[in-house]
Amino acid sequence: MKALLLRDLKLAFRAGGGFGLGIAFFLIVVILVPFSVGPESGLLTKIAPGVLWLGALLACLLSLDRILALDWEDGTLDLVATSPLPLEGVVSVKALAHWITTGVPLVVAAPVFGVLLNLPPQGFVWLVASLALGTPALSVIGTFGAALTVGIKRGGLLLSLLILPLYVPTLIFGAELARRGAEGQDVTTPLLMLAGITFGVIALLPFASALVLRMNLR
Amino acid sequence: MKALLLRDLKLAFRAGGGFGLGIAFFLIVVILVPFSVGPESGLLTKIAPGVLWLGALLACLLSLDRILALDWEDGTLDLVATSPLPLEGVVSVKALAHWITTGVPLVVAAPVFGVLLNLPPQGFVWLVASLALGTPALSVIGTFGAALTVGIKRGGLLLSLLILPLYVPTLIFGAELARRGAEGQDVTTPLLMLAGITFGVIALLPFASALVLRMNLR
Amino acid sequence: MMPDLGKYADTVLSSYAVSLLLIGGLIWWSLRAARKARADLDDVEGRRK
Amino acid sequence: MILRVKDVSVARGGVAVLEGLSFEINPGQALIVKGPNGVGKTTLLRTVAGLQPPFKGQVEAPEEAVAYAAHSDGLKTMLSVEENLRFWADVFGQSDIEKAIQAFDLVELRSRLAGSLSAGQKRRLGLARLLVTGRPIWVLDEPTVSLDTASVQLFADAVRAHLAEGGSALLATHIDLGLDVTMLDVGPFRAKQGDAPISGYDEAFL
Amino acid sequence: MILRVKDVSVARGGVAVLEGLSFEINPGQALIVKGPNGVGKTTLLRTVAGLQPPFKGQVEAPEEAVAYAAHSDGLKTMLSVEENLRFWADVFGQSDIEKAIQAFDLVELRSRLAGSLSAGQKRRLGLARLLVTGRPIWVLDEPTVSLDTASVQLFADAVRAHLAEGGSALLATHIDLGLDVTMLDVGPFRAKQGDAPISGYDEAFL
Amino acid sequence: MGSIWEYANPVKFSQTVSRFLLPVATIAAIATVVGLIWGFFFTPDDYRQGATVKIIYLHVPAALMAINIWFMMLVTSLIWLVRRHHVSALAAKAAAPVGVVMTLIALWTGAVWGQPMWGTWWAWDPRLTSFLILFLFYLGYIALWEAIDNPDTAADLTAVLCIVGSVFAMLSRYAVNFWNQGLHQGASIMRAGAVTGGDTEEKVSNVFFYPLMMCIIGFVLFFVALVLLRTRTEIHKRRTRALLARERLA
Ligand code: HEM
Ligand SMILES: Nc1ncnc2c1ncn2[C@@H]1O[C@H](COP(=O)(O)OP(=O)(O)OP(=O)(O)O)[C@@H](O)[C@H]1O
Ligand SMILES: Nc1ncnc2c1ncn2[C@@H]1O[C@H](COP(=O)(O)OP(=O)(O)OP(=O)(O)O)[C@@H](O)[C@H]1O
Ligand SMILES: [Mg+2]
Ligand SMILES: [Mg+2]
Repeated sequence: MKALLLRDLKLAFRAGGGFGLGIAFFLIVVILVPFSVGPESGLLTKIAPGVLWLGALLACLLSLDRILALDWEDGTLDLVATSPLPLEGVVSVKALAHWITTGVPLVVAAPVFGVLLNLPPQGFVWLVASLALGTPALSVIGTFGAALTVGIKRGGLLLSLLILPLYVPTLIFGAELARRGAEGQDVTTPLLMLAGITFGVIALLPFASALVLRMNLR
Repeated sequence: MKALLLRDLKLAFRAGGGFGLGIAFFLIVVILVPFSVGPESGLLTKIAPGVLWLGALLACLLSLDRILALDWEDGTLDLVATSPLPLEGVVSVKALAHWITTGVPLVVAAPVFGVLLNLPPQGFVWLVASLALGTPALSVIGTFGAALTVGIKRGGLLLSLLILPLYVPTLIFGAELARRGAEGQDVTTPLLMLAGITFGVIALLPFASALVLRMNLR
Repeated sequence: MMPDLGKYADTVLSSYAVSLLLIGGLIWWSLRAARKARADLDDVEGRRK
Repeated sequence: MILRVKDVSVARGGVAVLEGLSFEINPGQALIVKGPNGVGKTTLLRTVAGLQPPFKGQVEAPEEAVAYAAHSDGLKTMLSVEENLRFWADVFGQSDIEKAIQAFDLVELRSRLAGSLSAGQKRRLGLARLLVTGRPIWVLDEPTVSLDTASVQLFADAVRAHLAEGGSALLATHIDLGLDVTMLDVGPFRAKQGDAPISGYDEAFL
Repeated sequence: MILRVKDVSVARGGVAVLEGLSFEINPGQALIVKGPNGVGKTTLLRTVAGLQPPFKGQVEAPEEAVAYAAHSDGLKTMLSVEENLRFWADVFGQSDIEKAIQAFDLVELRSRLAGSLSAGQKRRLGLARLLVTGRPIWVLDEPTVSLDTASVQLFADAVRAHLAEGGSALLATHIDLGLDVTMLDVGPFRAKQGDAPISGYDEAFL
Repeated sequence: MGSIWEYANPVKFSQTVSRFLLPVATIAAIATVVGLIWGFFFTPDDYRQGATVKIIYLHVPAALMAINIWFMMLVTSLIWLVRRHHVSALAAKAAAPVGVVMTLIALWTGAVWGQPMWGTWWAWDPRLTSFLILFLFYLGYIALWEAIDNPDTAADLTAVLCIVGSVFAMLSRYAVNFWNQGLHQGASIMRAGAVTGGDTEEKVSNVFFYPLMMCIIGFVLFFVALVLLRTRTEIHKRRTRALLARERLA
């Protein structure tokens, strides 16, 4: 297990930085938004929390096909499936590695990007909190999608299609949490819901992921 | 050349619909925006042209790695490079195939998505016009990026990073054209600029793409 | 016979038109697929005999 | 550690390809499967390795005893030879990778990235992986592809050593390995057309 | 249609691997390159095919005369055998694919998707591609990997027919093809370490 | 005799379908046509919504079917995963496109209706939004079926997707409700059915209710007929495939 995690992290760093690219994409989305909706700052302040969440979600999404596809192509998954490691553990470790290389940098970098979009000062804490709480759910759900589409060549776009509706609740509560935080409103409900979703999927979804992975390997 | 185009289209349809998935992703981005910035319709109307352009751009972007990577991995590119086809032609055909499978469906579907974001009625014509004029540029620029990163395993995220700054001018003028159209303002400048960019890249960029592709094959 | 739909004629008629079109399309597509599948099957089964 | 294959039929892509195969491999024994292209050797080996269920019959192998190797070796091009082996050793709970490096003459290549090896060198690394699994039953699909004569010899030595230690092996190959073991030509077991239940998952529809 | 290799050195990953090779292949002739794993056969063949420049010396081949085939055959798994061949025929401006289908015994597989073929069947399809290029000089890297004896025979026949028609061929292989042609052992041309210019692109820094 | 699992045998199922298809389709056609004609030609305009109320005869049945077809797929998926009856998996596959069409009809009629009633084609109302999400689920489900070659693997994977998707669809429903308070009508059919002559604003009065019921029955039967037909088509395709595979082993 530990070997798998370390190897995944090592590969993420070596293969041209799985680490930096997530943030880079996030940055680019954040930069493109003013270009596309116009630079008016009142408008930007209003949509800032939402855009940041959207950017984080897309950055996650784009890196999902790295989770399993490479290991599938070179036969590693076949071999891991015949190894002593339980597949439930394997998919959990994969999700964790994805979160460390994508989710964590996003959480750390988010405040900086908040500045770019005129996020009001009281919004930063909640932005970071919501991302820290929500991104693990994104990684775990994404791993499920990756396991579903692992046998499909260039399943990237299909993967996005399957995953995005699954991301909806996380996004709604996450963005709502960040927005209410920024506007100084009550945050209890979205906070609880977001936490509930995250812990729920961490506890349950790996079983579904292992199941579909096993089906795909057959 | 024709054989290459036909084969690319055939593959796009067979491999689970390269056709539909572009739109699907577009749809999903458009749906996620209200979830993240909130459902207020005045706000949505304001950002609608920008969001639609951003969605189209991302839908394009995500499918870029299909342009050359598959052909690289299975050795087709090596073999095509030793064939009588000129590489300039090959990259142009590849860009054309990408546009047909991604750009065209986006242009056709855009009005429907305009409705979802409360785009004002007079905006539809200009939205479609700007996309029809701008998406070929996105495909051609994207092909250049694909040629640049073709040797890199899972270069997807890197590709996005390299390509996005190149997409900025197209995005600015395209979104500006759509926005001015929606607000009933004068559209001459962005229209001319967008047309200029599109014809410029179509005329010149394939040479650069062929050049970097040749370098990558060496 | 035709009821007076007043100013909502477009609204109502377009709903009916598109819906019936979609349903009709679905039926047509299903029947065509059914016929084709049947023909293919008969073809193969005929060859077996 | 006995591998028993009892009256097994295997199917690929919904088509039974081999029928009624039975054999047994005891510790210290090896079996080489031969047969023309497309007869179903790969399918048989995947079934024995547990990667797909037999369409009929039983494969009896001890739990966690089989090491499978095919063309795709699960090598990461961005890791060095040593890191690749170390990873698989960890996954299989082993610690010694030196023996494997020695056995397949990888000493000089140990810190090279796997992606920069030649076809045959990659293959040697893929085979070295077998030694770090510590598994007694090897199931190998065309193990000597791309190997030169000297390397084939190294491989044959490794198999002999493995058998001598009480391991066993099931190999599919088209070339002569110079091993003195039982051969099984699967050609005669090719699934027949006709009334036999031909298909794996389509069976219910016949 | 003469292929001339004059005092060529080839480099891979910035390291010269073979040095001072010279040979000539005339129409109707074939040359088999032999040598241990990792000596540089693949690198040499890629150089001859024009996929990488020689590090030193010259490769003189007529324009658009070389057909290259390696492990990656450029086959699309989602196209049928026939569609794959038709595509390559179109690219190379040929029209007849029947000869190729016959020569490599693909008749029964013609409408199967390439992705569902066995290793050897895929290989046969990859080799059939050579016939639809209409090119006179074949440069083949380990063409018979995964092939059974009968298929190796088919391949040898195809090469003989090609030579008889005035074509020529450069092959790298580890096994005996039963072809009666010149052999070249590249082992002795292994680039020496030491004072010889070692590197391709780093040369300027020495 | 008499176990319903007998019909899980594809051949038996095909035969049974052939017997029932025509009657069911006929009744479905009659019910739908009668319901629609009744509703369109013989009901008065609503005092508030005017003639647009006639849209209800398409909108409501389609909306109900759209949700219930997904439920049916969920049930058949579970049956496939637990008991591995092929017909069950194929029925889910056959139902999905019908579900998509129903969703599209509900969305279209709703949008067209919204223009005069709410002054907008589309609003991010929770009901509307969750339908859009349902539409995405249908699309993903169908795309996954299409993308996988091995039909049994495809059945397995889509079944799991359907189950996991259902859970997330429920979550989304809740999330969307929390996120935006809507414009859309609450559910009132059931109440209206129970009370005769009640005419509080929210209720659908009897004049509209009976033809509406007729349409709903028609749509349900129409769905049954189509799914039977389409499932049989899928069975034929699989059988052809199996026979061809057998032939190929020459
Ligand atoms: C695209 C937009 C719309 C969607 C997706 C949609 C969806 C639905 C759904 C799912 C139902 C079934 C409710 C149930 O019985 O539980 C329903 C019923 C209904 N809808 Fe819509 N709707 C849309 C737009 C509209 C509009 C614009 C109106 C008119 C103002 C409308 C009027 C009604 C009415 C009157 C019912 C029957 C409610 C009842 O009494 O049960 N809908 N709609
Ligand atoms: N999806 C599929 N549909 C139909 N037939 C298939 C499919 N996949 C594989 N086959 C066939 O199954 C047979 C067995 O394939 P397998 O790979 O096991 O052969 P093999 O003995 O390993 O051959 P080789 O020596 O060429 O590697 C082949 O004839 C192949 O064409
Ligand atoms: N990026 C690289 N850096 C350093 N050395 C490399 C690199 N890539 C390849 N080499 C070395 O170059 C040599 C030549 O490789 P090549 O693939 O040409 O050998 P080959 O003769 O084809 O061997 P085989 O019979 O195993 O296929 C090998 O020793 C290989 O390890
Ligand atoms: Mg094989
Ligand atoms: Mg080589």
